[in-house]
Amino acid sequence: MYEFQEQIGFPILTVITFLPALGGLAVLFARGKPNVYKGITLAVTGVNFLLSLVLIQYFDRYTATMQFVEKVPWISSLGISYHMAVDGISVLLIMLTTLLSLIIVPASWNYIKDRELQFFAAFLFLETGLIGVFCARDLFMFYVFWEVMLIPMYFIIGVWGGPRRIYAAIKFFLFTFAGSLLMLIAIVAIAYLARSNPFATPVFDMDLLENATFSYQVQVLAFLAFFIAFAVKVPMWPLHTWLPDAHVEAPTAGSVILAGVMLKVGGYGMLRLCIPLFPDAVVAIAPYILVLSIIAIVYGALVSLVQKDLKKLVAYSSVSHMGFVTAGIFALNIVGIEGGIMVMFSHGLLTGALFLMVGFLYERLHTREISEMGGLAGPFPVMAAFFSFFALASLGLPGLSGFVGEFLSLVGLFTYSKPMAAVASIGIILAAAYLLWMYQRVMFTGLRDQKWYKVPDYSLREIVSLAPLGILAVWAGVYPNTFLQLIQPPAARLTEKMAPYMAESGSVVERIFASLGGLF
Amino acid sequence: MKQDLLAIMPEIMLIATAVVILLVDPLLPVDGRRGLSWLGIAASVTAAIATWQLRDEEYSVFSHSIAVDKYSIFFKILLLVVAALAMLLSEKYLFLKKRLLGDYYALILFATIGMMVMAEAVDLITFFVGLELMALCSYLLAGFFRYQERSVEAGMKYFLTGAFASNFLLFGMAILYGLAGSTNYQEIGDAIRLGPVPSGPLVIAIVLVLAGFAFKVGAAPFHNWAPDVYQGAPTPAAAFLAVGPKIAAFAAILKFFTIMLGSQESTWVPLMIAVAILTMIVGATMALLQKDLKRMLAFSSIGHVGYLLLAVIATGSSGRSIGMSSVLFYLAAYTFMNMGAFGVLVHMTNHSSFGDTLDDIAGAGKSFPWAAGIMSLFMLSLTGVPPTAGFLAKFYLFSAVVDAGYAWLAVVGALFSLVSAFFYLRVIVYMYMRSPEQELEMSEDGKSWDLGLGLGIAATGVIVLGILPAPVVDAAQNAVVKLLGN
Amino acid sequence: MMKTAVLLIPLLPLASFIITGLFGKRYFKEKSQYLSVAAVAVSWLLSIYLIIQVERGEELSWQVYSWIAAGKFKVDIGFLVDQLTAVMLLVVSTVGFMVHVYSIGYMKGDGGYYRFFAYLNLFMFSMFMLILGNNFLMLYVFWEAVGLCSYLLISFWYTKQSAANAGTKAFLVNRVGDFGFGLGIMLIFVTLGTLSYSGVFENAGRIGSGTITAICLLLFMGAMGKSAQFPLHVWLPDAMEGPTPVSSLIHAATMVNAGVYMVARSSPLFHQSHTAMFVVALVGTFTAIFAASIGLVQNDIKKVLAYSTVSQLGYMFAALGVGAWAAGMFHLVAHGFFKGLLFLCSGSVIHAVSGEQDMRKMGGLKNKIKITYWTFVIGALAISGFPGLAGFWSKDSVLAGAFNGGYWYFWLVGLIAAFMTAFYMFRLIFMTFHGKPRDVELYSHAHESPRSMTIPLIVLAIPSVLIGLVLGLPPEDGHIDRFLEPVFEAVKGEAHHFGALDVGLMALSAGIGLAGIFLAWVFYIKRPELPEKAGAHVGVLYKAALNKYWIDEIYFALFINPVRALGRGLWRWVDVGIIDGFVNGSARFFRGVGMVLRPAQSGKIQAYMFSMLLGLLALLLVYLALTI
Amino acid sequence: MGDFNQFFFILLSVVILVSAACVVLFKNLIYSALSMIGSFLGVAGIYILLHAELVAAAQVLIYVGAISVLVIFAIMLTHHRTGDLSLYFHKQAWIALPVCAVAGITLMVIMGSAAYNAVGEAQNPTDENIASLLFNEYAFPFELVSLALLVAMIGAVILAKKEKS
Amino acid sequence: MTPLQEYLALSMALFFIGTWGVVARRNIILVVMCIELMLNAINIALVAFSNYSPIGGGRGEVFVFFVFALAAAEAAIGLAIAIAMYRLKEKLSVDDLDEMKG
Repeated sequence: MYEFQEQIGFPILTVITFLPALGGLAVLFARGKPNVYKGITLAVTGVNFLLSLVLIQYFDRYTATMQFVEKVPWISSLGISYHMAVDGISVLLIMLTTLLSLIIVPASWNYIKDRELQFFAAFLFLETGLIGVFCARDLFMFYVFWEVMLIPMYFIIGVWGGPRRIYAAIKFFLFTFAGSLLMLIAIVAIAYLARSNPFATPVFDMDLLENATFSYQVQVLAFLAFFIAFAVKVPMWPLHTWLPDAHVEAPTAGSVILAGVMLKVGGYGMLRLCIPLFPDAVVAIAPYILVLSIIAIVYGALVSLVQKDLKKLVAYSSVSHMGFVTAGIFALNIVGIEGGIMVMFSHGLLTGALFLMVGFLYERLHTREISEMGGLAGPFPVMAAFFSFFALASLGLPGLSGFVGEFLSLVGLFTYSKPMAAVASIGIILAAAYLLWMYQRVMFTGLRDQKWYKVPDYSLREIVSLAPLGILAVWAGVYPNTFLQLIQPPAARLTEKMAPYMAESGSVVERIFASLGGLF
Repeated sequence: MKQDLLAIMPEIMLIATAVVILLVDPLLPVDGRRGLSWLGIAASVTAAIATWQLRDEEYSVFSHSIAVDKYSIFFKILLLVVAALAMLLSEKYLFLKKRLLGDYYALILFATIGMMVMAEAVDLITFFVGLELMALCSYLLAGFFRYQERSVEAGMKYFLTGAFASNFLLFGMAILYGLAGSTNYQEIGDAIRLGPVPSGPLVIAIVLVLAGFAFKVGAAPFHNWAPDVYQGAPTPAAAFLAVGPKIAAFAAILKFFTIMLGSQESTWVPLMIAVAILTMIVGATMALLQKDLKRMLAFSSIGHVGYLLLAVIATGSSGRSIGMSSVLFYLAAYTFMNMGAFGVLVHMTNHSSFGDTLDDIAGAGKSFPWAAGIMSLFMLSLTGVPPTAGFLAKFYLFSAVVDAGYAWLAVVGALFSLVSAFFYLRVIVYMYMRSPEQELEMSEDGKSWDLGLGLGIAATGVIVLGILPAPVVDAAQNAVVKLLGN
Repeated sequence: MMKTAVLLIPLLPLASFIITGLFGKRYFKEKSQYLSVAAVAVSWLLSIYLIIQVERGEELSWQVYSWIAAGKFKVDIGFLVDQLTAVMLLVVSTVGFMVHVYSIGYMKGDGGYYRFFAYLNLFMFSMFMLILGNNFLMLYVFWEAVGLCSYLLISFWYTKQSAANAGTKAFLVNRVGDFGFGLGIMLIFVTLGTLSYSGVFENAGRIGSGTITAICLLLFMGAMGKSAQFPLHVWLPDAMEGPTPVSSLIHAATMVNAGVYMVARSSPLFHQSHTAMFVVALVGTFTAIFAASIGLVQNDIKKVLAYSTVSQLGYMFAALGVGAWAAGMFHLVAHGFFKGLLFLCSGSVIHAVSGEQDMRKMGGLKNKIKITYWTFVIGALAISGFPGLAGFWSKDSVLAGAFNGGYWYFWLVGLIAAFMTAFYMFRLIFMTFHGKPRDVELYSHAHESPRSMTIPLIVLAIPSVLIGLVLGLPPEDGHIDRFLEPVFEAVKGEAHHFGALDVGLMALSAGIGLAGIFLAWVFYIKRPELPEKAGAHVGVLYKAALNKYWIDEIYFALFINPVRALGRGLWRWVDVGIIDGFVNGSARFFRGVGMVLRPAQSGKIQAYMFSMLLGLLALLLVYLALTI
Repeated sequence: MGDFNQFFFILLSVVILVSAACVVLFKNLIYSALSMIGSFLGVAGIYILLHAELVAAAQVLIYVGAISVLVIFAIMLTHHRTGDLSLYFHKQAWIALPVCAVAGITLMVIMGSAAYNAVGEAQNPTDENIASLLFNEYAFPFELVSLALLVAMIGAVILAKKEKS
Repeated sequence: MTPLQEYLALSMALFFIGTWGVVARRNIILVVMCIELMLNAINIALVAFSNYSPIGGGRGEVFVFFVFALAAAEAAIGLAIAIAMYRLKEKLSVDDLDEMKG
């Protein structure tokens, strides 16, 4: 029952997960000392980032088995254990999380005026939730972390957000919570169905669940429950409408984490749970999901095109980009899956950066209305340079990170279905359209007001916040193998798992309808 | 005889303390009465320890009218915790409202005894006496502030509906007795199982018993009293009334519907499903409309009763132990989060213009940071968000429901949890995301050590049950083993 | 050594880009050109070295590192240097170098001086990588990268609304082409499992006929975008908003040729699909005449040249499409030089008249700016197919290829287009340099450009004159044909012997060119009132050509506005209306249920008791309902 | 004997039910209270028919002697012998009447027609029997009842005692 | 000998008369009285069962004694509430206390 993999000498996953929470507690006790709690936050996120680098360093990237295993019984009478372990996908996303968390600290240094202390504490708790999701190997733990990250984000949007923050926060919470509750029931159901006999304790351990087999009806229903929970987070069309509201109202740092990491947990969940646990159902339902993904890609882009609010535009672009994630993943081949993960990673970097920049812009202009901007490249050349860099990377310019993921995921999709890939590719055209048009309206053409020349351009603090993201974006574009290597073994494992099921996908609608009565 | 007395030692302690309080109270000046709560708390704690000492043996005492086993010990300790928390919350409130009487604590202790008897009874008569003892005390606690119209209204409403519903329950028990010729649960259960029993009267008995219990726990359509009573009753009393009687009633429900009526599940399970669904609908949708926090909490507790009934239903399905133990755990979690939530309202009463409404807590996040923080904790726990007790309770409960084959009921439950999230979150929204219309003022005697301790215990309970629930889960599982042993 | 050269050629401009880009604003300022020009100069020398090596028969195929490896999808960063590459290198490095030099003078005093050079360097890097890459994905990557540079440089003067629009437009139209290109690459990968040139071409024979047509057409879609073929040509004329050196380098001599390069590179694929080949030829020919007809009536000096470019690119595609691969490449090289020259000349003119581009305001400039005038005339003669000059040989080999391939209709259309070309080029010359100055103000201030600008004109005029002789003689078996033979060996048509008929054709095309020049002389020197009359005579056609056949307007009406309307509709109706409506509606629904239940909570205690009674009876009824 | 028993049963039933109906229907509370006493006495008679004399005695003592007196005291204390005519019945009374009638008759039929397997000759538990049950088997609840009565006392005090304030 | 069934029928009838009274009359004292009528109905059933039960003999009667005691306590508290209410509002109609609702 106890298990500890002696890979690095100390339980690094536990440390990396709970260090921020401890920091958060420490912050709460530093009332009235801004420098102390900001310092703590910076130190904790910094250390965590370094730890994630250590993790990658010691990580064996040539195997698909879970590493850094830590396993201790937790609620043993319910079959729940404290079980943490990571594979390449987790490691990559943990690194992204710690990086973005670190970047946010300087970015919010002077941004939050009210109840700053709680803000930083909320952030640290949020980081714990996020990392926990990526580490958990026990379904129960997964769910706990999944929900834990919800609360701080709810507060971040609701307390430090814009004028419609309450609506946005509640919408965010209820959308996510609705999905989670379905997932909770599915978790319980499969945990109890996976028992060897009716008197055994339920099975929450993912390792064991992956070897369990479920009847087709159970698979379909449980898959849908899990999938809806993840689809809300991703967010997939038509479950996406919380996202624009949440982003527009959230403070910059909130948007960055929300777009940068939180959306990724959706994709991560699909990879970690939907596919390995319910291979039969995945094969059957994948076509529908792909259709939804493609709708998301095109739809998000079209809606983005006509947005008037800069942040909303970026938010809708996330819907479009994340469509590539699900499209890649549910193409169910290794290229697509790796592409999907790369899109997640790169979207985390790029959209994070875009939101940061929108925030920086807002701090200067006190508006996000595109119609009130124009010609800003004049007074803010450095900003314009960064803006163009990240906008171009985001529209999938080759050589930068966005391209690799999108292209791989399209190749994967193309392998699955050519017409689908063709339609999805329209999204790439539209991405260029909305991003360039946005860039043009913001940065080009005549300056509205000469007073902006008196406002300073990016400070060193802001450049330092953005630079790592830019560097990684170039890195992932020029030498993506660094990251692809990490995710190749797990992706291969997933496709191997799928392989036996790929052949026997029959008339899907029929099977789904036939199975609906089964569970009840 | 010695064994008998040993087994009821906790009750004896409470009775003795209550009597002491009653005797001492008139002799003390008003200020001196502030310590009386501590007497009651000490008694509760001691009684809880005494109860814990009994855990290793099975006592079936007083000619099998009560059974002191792991099951009743679980409930009794829980009830004593409720009592202690209620007393911790009360002292300051009574002081502020200038009605600091020892009788109040005596009533809480007597009610606790009644509830403990309800939990440990294995005999209809004993149960009924316990029930009435609890009920009488509750009526008085609700109407304790006799100079406040609302309190009297609450007392009146609680009394009339309570007595009315007790009659249902009593009639049902009378018929059960008549059909079986015994008042002992086990014998009644055997008689019904072995039969033959006339089905008409049996069904009437089941319906009457169900209706009576539904009233006691506040399940729809027998719930209407609850919001009015909680709103009108003194806030700490409301906390006590919202939790204690429910725990005791569920303790009895589980015994009634497994030991006695376990063989009749095809009769009562559909009825209870109907009640449970209606209860969840009423609880969630009505709470959405409330502006008064105590009413909101009342409807919320109605909603929680709906979930609990789901677990009872799960128990019915071939008597699965998980259904039963999930009820136990849920009640434990519910205790802390609900009492905590009411406790925060007590705390807010410091603020002179506080009227228990949502508007009154606007901006509490700034003016009462700690209170608002733990209020959020309780609200999240009531919503069922990890890592709180409420989540684990809901998780455990849904496990039971799904395991019993009622996945669709779990989905319905989840739907209403979602709806309920809306009004729980609204509390947080008001506290943190809105600014108050007027600045809050603290009254002179704002600080209260008892209250702080009470809230601290509740908050700790919510967190500990959420993070390290294993001991309580195990206790709940062990508690039900014996009950379902046959 | 070759490897080093291959590495340095692109990396020097890249390094220069990074350094200039990062530090130019603060440190280099007015001296930004030194590093950039030096880097490109070295690249140019190395290119020449490389060409010589290839000439000697050396080739290079080099995998540098594994770029993307995801499952079966493995793509390397690698270089391929062969004859085709060498030909491209020649044009790109030479024109690139010249344009860099030219820019020193042209851009002097501009606020974004450093930025301009940085972008140019970035472009050089991308373009070098594009032609040096050894697989389709690299081609695609740098295809987009040059597109980016084009975007950045078109909207270089970003404060101008029209420049900003043009940049965005260029990128978007290219993206539409890339849409096809990308899908084509995916289809290649899915079919063959590899993307390297060698791998693909070796296995090209295994591809089914339907698939290969699909691949070719998809690839060609990309080429249409980049090389501005109808109907994706719309961006190139607008791209003239960029500084003139950019127009010269990117939008005339190099980047727009990438499409031609791509089709030539993929010749083993195209060769297998007659349909695709025919489509290429058809699109090319049509574009040639279509753009030429627009060029006839444009008044903006750069717009005329832009449409001319589109038209000439059409020629190249026509050549490729009819199987005259080497001819296409020959025309590419020749065109690269003389069109680069023409643009630089036009830049010089614009520089002389302080930024004015409308020919109707010029006239009589030939005395004021002599060097510019003469080099311009050389360029114009070259493009018009004046016998002996570069354009004559290359254009003739294209036409001959079409004729000999049996595509007499393409030949005929090409001939007409050649006539138009000659006409509008000399219309331009006559309007700009001859006659009386129409705007005295402009005229009086006109002045010859600085030496940094005139030297490149002279340098480029040389190949415009000579390169046809060097490369193109004897016709159909010239140096370039022999040089490119290894590349196009597999796709070569039947051997054709140069005969009397060919001489006749050559004479015909020479005559046509001269006729065009003559007609222009008649219209604009001899009888200047004629154009108006003629225009009135064919009113509709004239108007249509002047308005570029309203293609932009059609696109707006057909695509852009509907797409925006669709986006707005989806947002307002689907997102806010339906989805959020459903969400908010369900919240309202539950409140509504509460409102329905609320009367039961009347506060009247006896009502509560009555409802308890009813509840009790309802339970009995439920039981009865369930049992009966 | 049987017929005699039956006769008294019917007589007592009529008394009980009619006086119970009077309790509800009388406008004057005092009349209602008196009807209630009549009903209680009828119930006591039923107990005698059932050979439960001890219960009958207790019925008379507690219900007639204590509770009824308490009720009458309360009526006196509140000086509220008659209410406002319009407030005499609740407006739902006339909906409740058929409901109660139908439900009552249905349940009467069900309860009155079921075959109880335990039915035999009427037993007559002796008073010793009852006493021993009360003080042995039910000793614990018996003790608890005292608490209930204590609570009632406390309740009366805290609710009804006149305080100087 | 009157059969058990008839006693039970009587009990039911009395129970529902009491029930009707509880929901029909507005005076709190009368409501308390009707509740007592309902309890009497239950007592009749208990005693009848007790007498006709061969095995559980006497328990019903014991039960009734408990009901007596508790009924008395209940009545006392009910009337105390009535008095408190009267003192506060000068009214006895239960409908008059409906401040809390909705």
